[in-house]
Amino acid sequence: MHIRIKYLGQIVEVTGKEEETLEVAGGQVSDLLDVLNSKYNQLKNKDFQIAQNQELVSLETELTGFEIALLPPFAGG
Amino acid sequence: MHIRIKYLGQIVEVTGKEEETLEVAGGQVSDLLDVLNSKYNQLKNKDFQIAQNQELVSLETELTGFEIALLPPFAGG
Amino acid sequence: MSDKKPKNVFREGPISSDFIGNSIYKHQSKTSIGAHNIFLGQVRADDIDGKTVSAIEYTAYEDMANQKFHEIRESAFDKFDLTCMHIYHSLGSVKAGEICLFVFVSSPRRKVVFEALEYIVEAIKADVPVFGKEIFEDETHQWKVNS
Amino acid sequence: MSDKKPKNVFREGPISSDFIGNSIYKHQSKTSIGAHNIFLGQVRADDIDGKTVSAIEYTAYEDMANQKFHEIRESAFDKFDLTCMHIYHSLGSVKAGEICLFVFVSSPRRKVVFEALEYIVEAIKADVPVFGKEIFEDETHQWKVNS
Repeated sequence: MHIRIKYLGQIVEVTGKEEETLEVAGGQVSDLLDVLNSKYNQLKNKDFQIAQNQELVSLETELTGFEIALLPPFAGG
Repeated sequence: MHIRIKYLGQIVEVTGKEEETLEVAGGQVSDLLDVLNSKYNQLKNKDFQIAQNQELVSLETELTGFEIALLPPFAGG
Repeated sequence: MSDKKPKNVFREGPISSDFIGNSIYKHQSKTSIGAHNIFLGQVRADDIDGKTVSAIEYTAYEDMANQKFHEIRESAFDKFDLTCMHIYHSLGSVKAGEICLFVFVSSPRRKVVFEALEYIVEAIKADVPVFGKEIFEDETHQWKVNS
Repeated sequence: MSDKKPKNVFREGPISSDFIGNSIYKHQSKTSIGAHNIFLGQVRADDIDGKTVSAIEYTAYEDMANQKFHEIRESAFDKFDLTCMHIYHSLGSVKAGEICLFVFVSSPRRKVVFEALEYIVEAIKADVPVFGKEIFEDETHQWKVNS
Protein backbone atom coordinates (compact mmCIF):
# COMPACT_ATOMS: atom_id res chain seq x y z
CA MET A 1 0.00 0.00 0.00
CA HIS A 2 1.31 3.45 -0.96
CA ILE A 3 1.03 5.96 1.86
CA ARG A 4 1.85 9.65 1.46
CA ILE A 5 3.20 10.95 4.74
CA LYS A 6 3.14 14.64 5.63
CA TYR A 7 5.34 16.15 8.32
CA LEU A 8 4.20 19.40 9.86
CA GLY A 9 5.71 22.13 12.04
CA GLN A 10 8.59 21.01 14.22
CA ILE A 11 8.36 17.41 12.95
CA VAL A 12 10.04 18.68 9.77
CA GLU A 13 13.13 19.47 11.88
CA VAL A 14 13.40 15.76 12.72
CA THR A 15 12.64 14.30 9.30
CA GLY A 16 14.34 16.97 7.20
CA LYS A 17 11.48 16.83 4.71
CA GLU A 18 7.85 17.91 4.46
CA GLU A 19 6.55 14.76 2.85
CA GLU A 20 7.42 11.40 1.39
CA THR A 21 5.69 8.29 0.08
CA LEU A 22 6.24 4.91 1.72
CA GLU A 23 5.20 1.42 0.64
CA VAL A 24 3.82 -0.54 3.61
CA ALA A 25 2.16 -3.94 4.01
CA GLY A 26 -0.90 -2.56 5.84
CA GLY A 27 -1.73 -3.17 9.51
CA GLN A 28 -2.33 -0.46 12.09
CA VAL A 29 -1.16 3.13 12.41
CA SER A 30 1.27 1.86 15.08
CA ASP A 31 2.97 -0.37 12.49
CA LEU A 32 3.67 2.62 10.29
CA LEU A 33 4.88 4.56 13.31
CA ASP A 34 7.40 1.78 14.09
CA VAL A 35 8.81 2.20 10.60
CA LEU A 36 9.06 5.97 11.03
CA ASN A 37 10.63 5.70 14.49
CA SER A 38 13.40 3.49 13.17
CA LYS A 39 13.96 5.78 10.20
CA TYR A 40 14.00 9.03 12.28
CA ASN A 41 15.42 8.31 15.68
CA GLN A 42 14.55 11.71 17.19
CA LEU A 43 10.87 11.23 16.38
CA LYS A 44 10.12 9.40 19.61
CA ASN A 45 11.08 12.51 21.60
CA LYS A 46 8.46 14.60 19.83
CA ASP A 47 4.88 15.21 20.84
CA PHE A 48 2.42 14.73 17.96
CA GLN A 49 -0.99 13.45 16.93
CA ILE A 50 -1.63 11.43 13.79
CA ALA A 51 -4.22 12.14 11.12
CA GLN A 52 -5.25 9.64 8.45
CA ASN A 53 -6.98 11.21 5.46
CA GLN A 54 -7.36 14.39 7.50
CA GLU A 55 -9.05 12.88 10.54
CA LEU A 56 -7.25 12.32 13.84
CA VAL A 57 -6.75 8.59 14.51
CA SER A 58 -5.38 6.39 17.30
CA LEU A 59 -2.45 3.99 17.09
CA GLU A 60 -4.90 1.08 16.80
CA THR A 61 -6.67 2.45 13.73
CA GLU A 62 -6.28 0.29 10.62
CA LEU A 63 -4.20 1.83 7.87
CA THR A 64 -6.39 2.55 4.86
CA GLY A 65 -3.83 4.21 2.67
CA PHE A 66 -3.74 7.61 0.94
CA GLU A 67 -2.45 10.18 3.45
CA ILE A 68 -1.01 10.16 6.96
CA ALA A 69 0.09 13.39 8.69
CA LEU A 70 2.18 13.87 11.83
CA LEU A 71 0.78 16.91 13.66
CA PRO A 72 2.69 18.53 16.53
CA PRO A 73 0.77 20.69 19.07
CA PHE A 74 -1.57 23.21 17.45
CA ALA A 75 -0.73 26.89 17.69
CA GLY A 76 -3.39 28.69 15.68
CA GLY A 77 -4.54 32.20 16.49
CA MET B 1 -33.86 75.81 47.66
CA HIS B 2 -33.24 76.20 43.92
CA ILE B 3 -33.39 72.90 42.04
CA ARG B 4 -32.49 72.56 38.38
CA ILE B 5 -34.62 69.82 36.87
CA LYS B 6 -33.60 68.00 33.69
CA TYR B 7 -36.05 66.04 31.56
CA LEU B 8 -34.61 63.33 29.33
CA GLY B 9 -35.81 61.22 26.41
CA GLN B 10 -39.56 60.70 26.23
CA ILE B 11 -40.14 62.72 29.45
CA VAL B 12 -39.54 65.81 27.30
CA GLU B 13 -42.70 64.91 25.36
CA VAL B 14 -44.70 65.29 28.59
CA THR B 15 -43.05 68.42 29.96
CA GLY B 16 -42.46 70.17 26.64
CA LYS B 17 -39.05 71.35 27.87
CA GLU B 18 -35.62 69.91 28.56
CA GLU B 19 -35.01 71.71 31.82
CA GLU B 20 -36.32 74.25 34.26
CA THR B 21 -35.45 75.60 37.70
CA LEU B 22 -37.92 75.30 40.59
CA GLU B 23 -37.89 76.80 44.06
CA VAL B 24 -38.89 74.20 46.67
CA ALA B 25 -39.00 74.15 50.47
CA GLY B 26 -36.84 70.99 50.76
CA GLY B 27 -38.07 67.62 51.99
CA GLN B 28 -37.78 64.38 50.08
CA VAL B 29 -37.55 63.55 46.40
CA SER B 30 -41.20 62.42 46.62
CA ASP B 31 -42.21 65.97 47.61
CA LEU B 32 -40.64 67.36 44.47
CA LEU B 33 -42.28 64.63 42.44
CA ASP B 34 -45.69 65.64 43.83
CA VAL B 35 -45.07 69.15 42.54
CA LEU B 36 -44.08 67.83 39.11
CA ASN B 37 -47.03 65.43 38.91
CA SER B 38 -49.48 68.25 39.50
CA LYS B 39 -47.69 70.46 36.99
CA TYR B 40 -47.49 67.76 34.25
CA ASN B 41 -50.49 65.48 34.51
CA GLN B 42 -49.20 62.90 32.00
CA LEU B 43 -46.04 62.34 34.04
CA LYS B 44 -47.63 59.70 36.29
CA ASN B 45 -48.13 57.45 33.23
CA LYS B 46 -44.44 57.45 32.44
CA ASP B 47 -41.77 55.03 33.63
CA PHE B 48 -38.65 56.80 34.93
CA GLN B 49 -35.91 56.79 37.55
CA ILE B 50 -34.72 59.88 39.36
CA ALA B 51 -31.13 61.05 39.71
CA GLN B 52 -30.00 63.71 42.18
CA ASN B 53 -26.64 65.26 41.33
CA GLN B 54 -26.09 62.44 38.83
CA GLU B 55 -26.69 59.53 41.20
CA LEU B 56 -29.88 57.45 41.15
CA VAL B 57 -31.96 58.07 44.27
CA SER B 58 -35.17 56.73 45.83
CA LEU B 59 -38.33 58.66 46.62
CA GLU B 60 -37.31 58.80 50.28
CA THR B 61 -33.95 60.48 49.62
CA GLU B 62 -33.63 63.97 51.11
CA LEU B 63 -33.48 66.76 48.56
CA THR B 64 -30.06 68.40 48.68
CA GLY B 65 -30.51 70.85 45.85
CA PHE B 66 -28.51 71.46 42.70
CA GLU B 67 -29.74 69.03 40.02
CA ILE B 68 -32.53 66.47 39.66
CA ALA B 69 -33.01 64.48 36.45
CA LEU B 70 -35.96 62.34 35.31
CA LEU B 71 -34.54 59.38 33.40
CA PRO B 72 -36.79 57.10 31.33
CA PRO B 73 -35.62 53.54 30.50
CA PHE B 74 -32.05 53.39 29.20
CA ALA B 75 -31.46 52.47 25.58
CA GLY B 76 -27.71 52.75 25.06
CA GLY B 77 -25.83 50.65 22.53
CA MET C 1 -12.84 54.78 42.26
CA SER C 2 -10.28 57.08 40.70
CA ASP C 3 -9.78 60.80 40.61
CA LYS C 4 -9.06 60.80 36.90
CA LYS C 5 -11.50 63.00 35.02
CA PRO C 6 -14.07 61.13 32.91
CA LYS C 7 -13.41 61.24 29.17
CA ASN C 8 -16.14 62.18 26.73
CA VAL C 9 -17.31 58.88 25.27
CA PHE C 10 -19.84 60.47 22.93
CA ARG C 11 -19.40 61.14 19.23
CA GLU C 12 -21.85 63.05 17.07
CA GLY C 13 -23.49 60.72 14.53
CA PRO C 14 -22.49 57.17 13.54
CA ILE C 15 -19.11 55.58 14.25
CA SER C 16 -17.42 54.87 10.93
CA SER C 17 -15.68 51.64 9.93
CA ASP C 18 -12.62 53.79 9.09
CA PHE C 19 -12.50 55.06 12.66
CA ILE C 20 -12.65 51.47 13.93
CA GLY C 21 -9.99 50.26 11.48
CA ASN C 22 -7.73 53.12 12.47
CA SER C 23 -8.23 52.37 16.15
CA ILE C 24 -7.16 48.76 15.51
CA TYR C 25 -4.13 50.01 13.57
CA LYS C 26 -3.00 52.20 16.47
CA HIS C 27 -2.77 49.13 18.73
CA GLN C 28 -0.18 47.41 16.56
CA SER C 29 2.61 49.24 18.37
CA LYS C 30 1.50 47.65 21.68
CA THR C 31 3.33 44.36 21.37
CA SER C 32 2.34 42.99 24.78
CA ILE C 33 -1.20 42.55 23.42
CA GLY C 34 -2.15 39.04 22.26
CA ALA C 35 -5.92 39.38 21.97
CA HIS C 36 -8.39 42.10 21.06
CA ASN C 37 -12.15 41.83 21.39
CA ILE C 38 -14.48 44.36 19.80
CA PHE C 39 -18.21 44.85 20.24
CA LEU C 40 -20.16 46.92 17.75
CA GLY C 41 -23.78 47.89 18.21
CA GLN C 42 -25.51 48.48 14.87
CA VAL C 43 -28.95 50.04 14.37
CA ARG C 44 -31.44 47.43 13.17
CA ALA C 45 -34.16 48.19 10.63
CA ASP C 46 -36.70 46.50 12.91
CA ASP C 47 -40.17 45.93 11.61
CA ILE C 48 -42.71 47.01 14.26
CA ASP C 49 -46.42 46.73 13.45
CA GLY C 50 -45.71 47.03 9.76
CA LYS C 51 -43.42 50.06 10.07
CA THR C 52 -39.67 49.90 9.61
CA VAL C 53 -37.11 51.68 11.79
CA SER C 54 -34.99 53.94 9.59
CA ALA C 55 -32.80 55.55 12.28
CA ILE C 56 -32.34 56.01 16.02
CA GLU C 57 -31.84 59.47 17.48
CA TYR C 58 -29.70 59.20 20.58
CA THR C 59 -29.70 61.65 23.46
CA ALA C 60 -28.04 61.30 26.86
CA TYR C 61 -27.85 62.82 30.29
CA GLU C 62 -24.30 63.51 29.26
CA ASP C 63 -22.41 64.34 32.44
CA MET C 64 -23.90 61.42 34.36
CA ALA C 65 -23.42 59.14 31.35
CA ASN C 66 -19.73 60.01 31.04
CA GLN C 67 -19.35 59.49 34.79
CA LYS C 68 -20.99 56.05 34.47
CA PHE C 69 -18.78 55.13 31.50
CA HIS C 70 -15.81 56.18 33.63
CA GLU C 71 -16.93 53.99 36.54
CA ILE C 72 -17.47 51.03 34.20
CA ARG C 73 -14.00 51.59 32.79
CA GLU C 74 -12.32 51.76 36.21
CA SER C 75 -14.22 48.74 37.43
CA ALA C 76 -13.25 46.70 34.36
CA PHE C 77 -9.56 47.61 34.80
CA ASP C 78 -9.84 46.50 38.45
CA LYS C 79 -11.46 43.16 37.60
CA PHE C 80 -9.57 42.17 34.45
CA ASP C 81 -5.93 42.24 33.30
CA LEU C 82 -6.54 44.64 30.42
CA THR C 83 -3.88 46.48 28.44
CA CYS C 84 -6.36 48.97 27.01
CA MET C 85 -10.04 49.73 26.74
CA HIS C 86 -11.92 52.20 24.54
CA ILE C 87 -15.62 53.04 24.48
CA TYR C 88 -17.42 55.29 21.99
CA HIS C 89 -21.17 55.93 21.79
CA SER C 90 -23.09 57.96 19.23
CA LEU C 91 -25.35 60.93 19.91
CA GLY C 92 -27.81 62.31 17.37
CA SER C 93 -29.08 60.40 14.38
CA VAL C 94 -27.70 56.97 13.44
CA LYS C 95 -29.33 55.30 10.44
CA ALA C 96 -30.22 51.61 10.19
CA GLY C 97 -27.02 49.69 9.36
CA GLU C 98 -24.78 52.30 10.98
CA ILE C 99 -22.78 51.75 14.16
CA CYS C 100 -23.77 53.47 17.43
CA LEU C 101 -21.54 51.70 19.98
CA PHE C 102 -17.88 50.66 19.74
CA VAL C 103 -16.24 48.89 22.68
CA PHE C 104 -12.64 47.71 22.27
CA VAL C 105 -10.64 45.74 24.87
CA SER C 106 -7.13 44.32 24.61
CA SER C 107 -5.08 42.02 26.83
CA PRO C 108 -2.09 39.71 26.64
CA ARG C 109 -4.50 36.73 26.89
CA ARG C 110 -7.76 35.84 25.19
CA LYS C 111 -9.84 34.54 28.15
CA VAL C 112 -9.64 37.99 29.73
CA VAL C 113 -10.98 39.90 26.73
CA PHE C 114 -14.08 37.71 26.39
CA GLU C 115 -15.07 38.19 30.02
CA ALA C 116 -14.20 41.87 30.09
CA LEU C 117 -16.05 42.80 26.90
CA GLU C 118 -19.31 41.16 27.93
CA TYR C 119 -19.08 42.74 31.40
CA ILE C 120 -18.56 46.20 29.90
CA VAL C 121 -21.31 45.95 27.28
CA GLU C 122 -23.88 44.66 29.81
CA ALA C 123 -22.95 47.46 32.24
CA ILE C 124 -23.33 50.07 29.49
CA LYS C 125 -26.79 48.75 28.58
CA ALA C 126 -27.92 48.68 32.23
CA ASP C 127 -26.30 51.71 33.86
CA VAL C 128 -25.71 54.50 31.37
CA PRO C 129 -28.46 57.11 30.86
CA VAL C 130 -28.68 57.11 27.07
CA PHE C 131 -32.05 57.37 25.32
CA GLY C 132 -33.02 56.27 21.83
CA LYS C 133 -35.90 57.46 19.69
CA GLU C 134 -36.62 54.94 16.94
CA ILE C 135 -37.67 56.88 13.86
CA PHE C 136 -39.88 55.04 11.37
CA GLU C 137 -39.87 55.62 7.64
CA ASP C 138 -43.15 57.57 7.92
CA GLU C 139 -41.45 59.89 10.48
CA THR C 140 -43.49 58.64 13.44
CA HIS C 141 -41.42 57.31 16.32
CA GLN C 142 -41.29 55.13 19.42
CA TRP C 143 -38.84 55.07 22.33
CA LYS C 144 -36.34 52.22 22.48
CA VAL C 145 -35.93 50.25 25.74
CA ASN C 146 -32.96 47.94 26.36
CA SER C 147 -33.81 44.30 27.03
CA MET D 1 -22.47 18.51 8.46
CA SER D 2 -22.96 20.19 5.14
CA ASP D 3 -21.91 19.38 1.63
CA LYS D 4 -20.77 22.95 0.99
CA LYS D 5 -17.14 23.08 0.01
CA PRO D 6 -14.81 24.50 2.67
CA LYS D 7 -13.60 28.03 1.96
CA ASN D 8 -9.94 28.93 2.17
CA VAL D 9 -9.56 30.68 5.52
CA PHE D 10 -5.85 31.38 5.06
CA ARG D 11 -4.26 34.64 3.97
CA GLU D 12 -0.57 35.10 3.23
CA GLY D 13 1.02 37.38 5.84
CA PRO D 14 -0.65 39.60 8.44
CA ILE D 15 -4.31 40.68 8.35
CA SER D 16 -4.41 44.46 7.94
CA SER D 17 -6.57 46.88 9.90
CA ASP D 18 -7.84 48.18 6.53
CA PHE D 19 -9.09 44.72 5.65
CA ILE D 20 -10.91 44.53 8.99
CA GLY D 21 -12.38 48.04 8.64
CA ASN D 22 -13.58 47.21 5.15
CA SER D 23 -15.14 43.97 6.34
CA ILE D 24 -17.08 45.94 8.99
CA TYR D 25 -18.14 48.45 6.33
CA LYS D 26 -19.56 45.71 4.11
CA HIS D 27 -21.93 44.66 6.91
CA GLN D 28 -23.67 48.01 7.07
CA SER D 29 -26.06 46.97 4.32
CA LYS D 30 -27.28 44.06 6.48
CA THR D 31 -29.85 45.91 8.53
CA SER D 32 -31.14 42.91 10.47
CA ILE D 33 -27.83 42.90 12.39
CA GLY D 34 -27.86 44.54 15.83
CA ALA D 35 -24.55 43.30 17.24
CA HIS D 36 -21.13 42.42 15.89
CA ASN D 37 -18.36 40.78 17.89
CA ILE D 38 -14.81 40.61 16.58
CA PHE D 39 -11.84 38.67 17.92
CA LEU D 40 -8.34 39.58 16.78
CA GLY D 41 -5.26 37.54 17.62
CA GLN D 42 -2.13 39.71 17.61
CA VAL D 43 1.46 38.42 17.77
CA ARG D 44 3.04 39.26 21.14
CA ALA D 45 6.70 40.29 21.52
CA ASP D 46 7.05 37.78 24.37
CA ASP D 47 10.23 37.77 26.37
CA ILE D 48 11.45 34.19 26.80
CA ASP D 49 14.71 33.58 28.71
CA GLY D 50 15.95 37.04 27.80
CA LYS D 51 15.10 36.79 24.10
CA THR D 52 12.24 38.64 22.45
CA VAL D 53 9.83 37.19 19.88
CA SER D 54 10.00 39.32 16.72
CA ALA D 55 7.61 37.31 14.52
CA ILE D 56 5.69 34.06 14.20
CA GLU D 57 5.94 31.98 11.03
CA TYR D 58 2.68 30.12 10.54
CA THR D 59 2.28 26.90 8.60
CA ALA D 60 -0.73 24.61 8.45
CA TYR D 61 -1.89 21.21 7.29
CA GLU D 62 -4.02 23.26 4.95
CA ASP D 63 -6.68 20.92 3.61
CA MET D 64 -7.46 19.47 7.02
CA ALA D 65 -7.32 22.95 8.58
CA ASN D 66 -9.84 24.36 6.09
CA GLN D 67 -12.05 21.32 6.68
CA LYS D 68 -11.88 21.94 10.46
CA PHE D 69 -12.65 25.65 10.00
CA HIS D 70 -15.61 24.58 7.89
CA GLU D 71 -16.88 22.18 10.58
CA ILE D 72 -16.50 24.89 13.24
CA ARG D 73 -18.41 27.29 11.03
CA GLU D 74 -21.27 24.83 10.39
CA SER D 75 -21.44 23.88 14.04
CA ALA D 76 -21.59 27.54 15.13
CA PHE D 77 -24.42 28.27 12.66
CA ASP D 78 -26.28 25.24 14.08
CA LYS D 79 -25.84 26.33 17.70
CA PHE D 80 -26.31 30.09 17.44
CA ASP D 81 -28.68 32.44 15.62
CA LEU D 82 -25.97 34.12 13.56
CA THR D 83 -26.51 36.35 10.55
CA CYS D 84 -22.91 36.01 9.37
CA MET D 85 -19.53 34.65 10.36
CA HIS D 86 -16.09 35.22 8.88
CA ILE D 87 -12.77 33.64 9.82
CA TYR D 88 -9.34 34.55 8.46
CA HIS D 89 -5.97 33.15 9.59
CA SER D 90 -2.49 34.12 8.48
CA LEU D 91 0.13 31.86 6.95
CA GLY D 92 3.80 32.81 6.67
CA SER D 93 5.49 35.51 8.69
CA VAL D 94 3.48 37.79 11.00
CA LYS D 95 5.54 40.31 12.98
CA ALA D 96 4.99 41.21 16.63
CA GLY D 97 2.08 43.66 16.80
CA GLU D 98 0.50 42.37 13.60
CA ILE D 99 -2.77 40.44 13.42
CA CYS D 100 -2.82 36.71 12.61
CA LEU D 101 -6.45 35.76 13.36
CA PHE D 102 -9.67 37.64 12.59
CA VAL D 103 -13.01 36.14 13.64
CA PHE D 104 -16.15 38.19 12.99
CA VAL D 105 -19.70 37.18 14.03
CA SER D 106 -22.94 39.13 13.64
CA SER D 107 -26.47 38.58 14.91
CA PRO D 108 -29.67 40.49 15.55
CA ARG D 109 -28.95 40.21 19.33
CA ARG D 110 -25.87 40.71 21.47
CA LYS D 111 -26.05 37.68 23.81
CA VAL D 112 -25.65 35.40 20.82
CA VAL D 113 -22.49 37.02 19.49
CA PHE D 114 -20.65 36.76 22.82
CA GLU D 115 -21.34 33.04 23.15
CA ALA D 116 -20.68 32.28 19.51
CA LEU D 117 -17.39 34.16 19.27
CA GLU D 118 -15.85 32.47 22.31
CA TYR D 119 -17.04 29.07 21.09
CA ILE D 120 -15.47 29.61 17.67
CA VAL D 121 -12.14 30.97 18.93
CA GLU D 122 -11.72 28.13 21.46
CA ALA D 123 -12.52 25.57 18.76
CA ILE D 124 -9.98 27.12 16.41
CA LYS D 125 -7.27 26.99 19.08
CA ALA D 126 -8.08 23.36 19.97
CA ASP D 127 -8.97 21.69 16.69
CA VAL D 128 -7.25 23.34 13.74
CA PRO D 129 -3.81 22.06 12.66
CA VAL D 130 -1.90 25.33 12.46
CA PHE D 131 1.70 25.57 13.63
CA GLY D 132 3.67 28.59 14.77
CA LYS D 133 7.42 29.06 14.86
CA GLU D 134 8.31 31.93 17.20
CA ILE D 135 11.30 33.72 15.72
CA PHE D 136 13.54 35.61 18.17
CA GLU D 137 15.45 38.76 17.34
CA ASP D 138 18.70 36.72 17.14
CA GLU D 139 17.02 34.46 14.54
CA THR D 140 16.83 31.44 16.82
CA HIS D 141 13.33 30.03 17.27
CA GLN D 142 11.00 27.93 19.38
CA TRP D 143 7.68 26.29 18.55
CA LYS D 144 4.54 27.88 19.91
CA VAL D 145 1.98 25.70 21.74
CA ASN D 146 -1.57 26.88 22.48
CA SER D 147 -2.55 26.97 26.14
